[in-house]
Amino acid sequence: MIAWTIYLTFAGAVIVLLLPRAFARWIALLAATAGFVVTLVTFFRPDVDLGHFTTVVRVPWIPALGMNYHLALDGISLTLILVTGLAAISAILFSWDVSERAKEFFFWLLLVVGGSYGVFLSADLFLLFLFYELVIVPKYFLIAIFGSTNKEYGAMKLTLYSFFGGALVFLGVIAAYVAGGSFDINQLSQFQFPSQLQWWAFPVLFLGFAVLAGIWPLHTWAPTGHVAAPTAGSMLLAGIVMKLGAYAALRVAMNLFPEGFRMWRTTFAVLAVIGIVYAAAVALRQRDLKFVIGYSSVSHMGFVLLGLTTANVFGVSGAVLQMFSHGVIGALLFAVAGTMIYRRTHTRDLDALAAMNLRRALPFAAFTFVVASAASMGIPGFSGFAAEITILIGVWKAYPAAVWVVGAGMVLVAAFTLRALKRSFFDDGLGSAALSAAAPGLSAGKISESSRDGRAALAPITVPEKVGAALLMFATVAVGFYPKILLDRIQPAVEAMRFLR
Amino acid sequence: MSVRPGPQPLNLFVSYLDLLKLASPEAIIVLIALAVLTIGLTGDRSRTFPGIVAVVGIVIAIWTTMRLPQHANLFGGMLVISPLNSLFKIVCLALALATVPLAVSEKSMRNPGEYLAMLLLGTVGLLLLVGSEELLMIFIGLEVLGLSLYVMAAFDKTDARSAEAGLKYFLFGSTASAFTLFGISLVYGISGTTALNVIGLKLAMGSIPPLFAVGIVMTLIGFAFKIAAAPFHLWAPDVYQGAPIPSAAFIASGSKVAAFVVLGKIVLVGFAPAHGNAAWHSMLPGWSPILAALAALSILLGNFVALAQTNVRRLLAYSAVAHAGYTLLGLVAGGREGFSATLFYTTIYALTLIGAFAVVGIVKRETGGDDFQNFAGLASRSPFSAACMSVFMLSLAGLPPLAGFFGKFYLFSAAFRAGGNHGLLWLVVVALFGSFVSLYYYLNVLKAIFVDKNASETRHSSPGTHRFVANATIAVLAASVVLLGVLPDALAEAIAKSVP
Amino acid sequence: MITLEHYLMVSGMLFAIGFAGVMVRRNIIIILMALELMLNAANLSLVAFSRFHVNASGTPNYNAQIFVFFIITVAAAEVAVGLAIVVALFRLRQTTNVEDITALKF
Amino acid sequence: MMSPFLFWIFAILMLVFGAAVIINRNPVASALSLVVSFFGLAALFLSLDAYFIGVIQVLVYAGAIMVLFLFIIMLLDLRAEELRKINWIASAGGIAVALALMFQIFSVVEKFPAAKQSFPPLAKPAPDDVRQIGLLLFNNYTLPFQIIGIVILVATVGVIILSRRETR
Repeated sequence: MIAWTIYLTFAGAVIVLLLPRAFARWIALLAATAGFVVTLVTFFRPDVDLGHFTTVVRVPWIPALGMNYHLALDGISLTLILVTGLAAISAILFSWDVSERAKEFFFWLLLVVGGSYGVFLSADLFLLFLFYELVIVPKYFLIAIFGSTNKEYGAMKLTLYSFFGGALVFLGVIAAYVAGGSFDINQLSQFQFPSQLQWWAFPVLFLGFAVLAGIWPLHTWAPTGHVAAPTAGSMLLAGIVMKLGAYAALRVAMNLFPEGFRMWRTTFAVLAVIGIVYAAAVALRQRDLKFVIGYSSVSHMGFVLLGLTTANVFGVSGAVLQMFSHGVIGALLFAVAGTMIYRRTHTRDLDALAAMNLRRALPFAAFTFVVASAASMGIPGFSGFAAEITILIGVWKAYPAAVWVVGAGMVLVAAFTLRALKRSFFDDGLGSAALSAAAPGLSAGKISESSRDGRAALAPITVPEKVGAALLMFATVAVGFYPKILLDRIQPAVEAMRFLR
Repeated sequence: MSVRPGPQPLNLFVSYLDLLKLASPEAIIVLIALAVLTIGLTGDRSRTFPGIVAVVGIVIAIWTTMRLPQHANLFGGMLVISPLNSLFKIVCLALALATVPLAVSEKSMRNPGEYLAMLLLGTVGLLLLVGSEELLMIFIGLEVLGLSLYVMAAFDKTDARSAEAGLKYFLFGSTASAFTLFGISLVYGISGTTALNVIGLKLAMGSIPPLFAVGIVMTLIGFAFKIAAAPFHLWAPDVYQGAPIPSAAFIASGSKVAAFVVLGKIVLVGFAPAHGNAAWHSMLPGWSPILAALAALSILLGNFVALAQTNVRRLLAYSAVAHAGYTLLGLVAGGREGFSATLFYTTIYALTLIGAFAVVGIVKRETGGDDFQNFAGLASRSPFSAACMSVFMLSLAGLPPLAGFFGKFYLFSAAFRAGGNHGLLWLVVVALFGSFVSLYYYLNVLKAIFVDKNASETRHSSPGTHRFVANATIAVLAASVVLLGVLPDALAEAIAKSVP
Repeated sequence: MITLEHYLMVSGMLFAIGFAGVMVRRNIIIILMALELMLNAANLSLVAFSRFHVNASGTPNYNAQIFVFFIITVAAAEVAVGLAIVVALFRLRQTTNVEDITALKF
Repeated sequence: MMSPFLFWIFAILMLVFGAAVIINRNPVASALSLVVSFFGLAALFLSLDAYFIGVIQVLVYAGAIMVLFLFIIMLLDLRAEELRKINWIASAGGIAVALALMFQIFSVVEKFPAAKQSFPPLAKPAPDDVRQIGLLLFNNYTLPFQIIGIVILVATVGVIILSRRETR
């Protein structure tokens, strides 16, 4: 049944192309909602075995080379499918006003979503890789056609990074296939690969996937990509695409090559810690709101990678929970920055925003941003807290020293988040004088102009935006208060993985 | 080594009727070529009629190829009928079939009858090459093919670039064939025969003298030229850019497929004992390290030079060099799996490239050029061509769910598996790196199509029927690229089964 | 005593002369002639090998001579096509020098 | 077999005039050198008891191909090339590559011991090779013999297509 998430989304993509433009957004919303409903139904069905990667569909596909169309489900993939559905629906709601080339827009968007469902559900290595690569090109078009600041550069950079990671993954997949003689992930995860192969294949595979998860120092696509993308694009990038990398690293790299994982995990843990602190520090110095959020994404994904490298139940479960949590929070933050603020004020410059007194003009946006920031900082009661505390418990067991460094990183996260929050919504206009002194010329002129007539004419937040934001806020609060609902499903699946045994 | 029993006049008598039966596809194509030529001579300059005759003839030839016996071997390998050869005769005929509509819809093409006749005679060359396992026939097949392609490349006499393309192709081609010929003479000299399987047997019996090694290298040069592997690719950019579009498409597709089939048979059957080893730590002299070096050089050079191109046809030419490199990987890997992978890849590559050239043809007719700027805004002018072009480009880049993706996977996994203890890993890494680089320039084409604003005005629009013919061809090719990506099993298994 | 070795060396020299001509000369017609030299080098070695591989019945191996027969025919066809291309190009460009052909560059 | 003296005469004749082909500035002189070179080659064929091939060589090359070359040279009215600046580096490079190729061939021929023996004797010196070749041609080589027809067809049609003036 869960397989229908893929079919419905792709069917939606095709129908979007076939029907007239006026229907595009409705079809897209319908497809995304249908997928989400399917996920919810599966989520609450008691008879689904989420402790193991249980086969859903299995059809011979390319028997000559032993490839199957093989989908399977466990708690980890279900969690990620859930966040995919959430992010997809809200991304469509936040693109409700896309009018130029709307059919194409929703087509590419649904392809990204459908491909992501495919990655999360694939139990065949080749199929997983196929879906994984399938997501690359739609992202490019989504950004290059519909994006904003420096869109072609950002799109190309993101695509090349993804494809570079893809090439590494390609090598790893071939190695696993040739050595293991199968594409079935469950079978391969029982196979004893020679140590020498694991020694080089694990880092190749892990790094290849982690590029998409924004691992330091291969993270630089993320901020530029996020900034260049249209709102829905950034929401999908932060909400789903970065999770693809982390998920596949867990499902494939760590699961198939446990020995290689043990050899290399400290190295990757160090990279993850550097990523957390470095990205947070850089975020503190950004003036563009989207860059702040983009770097915060890298920082949060650093937690995911760090959680994965702990190799214990807490760390890995926390990492999966963090994937969910960041998917929701990241999407929310980009929604606020991209649609609620930028679409209306035409600037994302923190100093310019400070002059606009947006708290009064856009109260709903302010409220949403407060919630999102709180969740992002890891304040108890939101999903971010639940996830990060679980990860930290795991890290404490594996790398006690790292906890202190990461703790400092969390302070930085809080610092830049508060700074962004204050500058964008809660600055009472005193900054504008300082700004025009600091940044004279074009930008200042433009800013003051737009803020002058902007204050009067800022369009109110529309209903689709409110619905989308509410959906995401509900998710983060719900999981924040009752993380057990996810953890109960994640933990058994994590415990079933080989590297823990 | 002095006195050896050479082949005497065979007592085996083959009647002309039997010969005609077994060579019926070739015979039919020759007849159709003559028919088309005659139609062209009657002075009727209509394009459609000769086109229809050619299409019908090719379809009949495909049908007769299917009805050939399973196995036959005439004159010690000169005409061999086997599942593999029949399959690739069909592939070559299908490629010719796909090229015919391009020629028919090409507006600048005067005398379509003559052009189609040359195309069909070139196809006979393809069939002879594919169907032969003997060096003399391979040489003659190469010449039939080569001569028709030289004429096809120089066909447009109103355009100096076409004549220059023809000249360049001719000069490089005949130099390469002189090398091949000298190589064949040495191979014959050492082994005393020109039949591939006998050469293989003779070589397996004794040690391989260095003179034979030189013979192998010189023979391979001719094929390296045909498949445009670096450093024998210098003709490719000019021919791809200067020749009439259907000629370029045919040179890039049909001649490449046939060359790979024959090259595979030569190295894997005839020169099998001189395989050598291309593995990183255990290089052994033989043809496989030579092909490996050609492959690596082609991949790197082709991809990097392609980055700098601003003309789509030149870009396709350099990318063709790179793809020749990828395709060689399968031969270097050797064995059934490697050869099957090579054959699969070259087939889908040929389909993709004809499609790409067809789109280039449309753009050139409508905007008068084939630079990037002529492609700008194609998505809004003609969403259909734009969508198909993106299918072709992304398949070349090797992205799913298109045929190129599976093809590369097949090739690279075959190469990875071969050469004990993953010795060909270095080559796979080079190929992966190359295909990573290639994404950039393929995306640049798509960027021009989808993102850039419509700079060039539409100058001409082709007459309705021609436009329809071209679009239908493109649609069929794009559909097959997608289908072979989603369900590659149909072709992959047919090839795997037929490779001996 | 003259052996196969001598013939092969002479053939190799002829081939090298032809190849040098193809690479050094810029006049297309002379390049075509140099190509003929290369083809004939192959012919010479084939005929020498034919005399070298004597059949059991004491005759030269005529297969190689037949190969040469075919090569001579093919070479004639090739020259004809090559010269036709030269003529077509000459009509457009008034030159037979490859250096003057610059519309398409590397 | 021919005496070594005659072999060297004809071999040197062939090579020297072969070199003259590529050295001459005047295409007509090159073409005539080519004829002489091919006469030398034909003599070498005779020395190898290949009488039929020797005759064919003279007939086709001196008779047909050479006339074709001369015809085109006259048609295009090519005179001796004016003295262009010779690109010495490119020329030296080309000659170096050709020399390297030649020495490569020499060295591998050296390492082929069977070639150092004298040619095996023939059963009967009387040349009946025309008959032998004819028999083979119509038995074993029927197929390529037919295909050669296609080669000539391609060449004929192609040459007509290419050399006809385009009527606008």
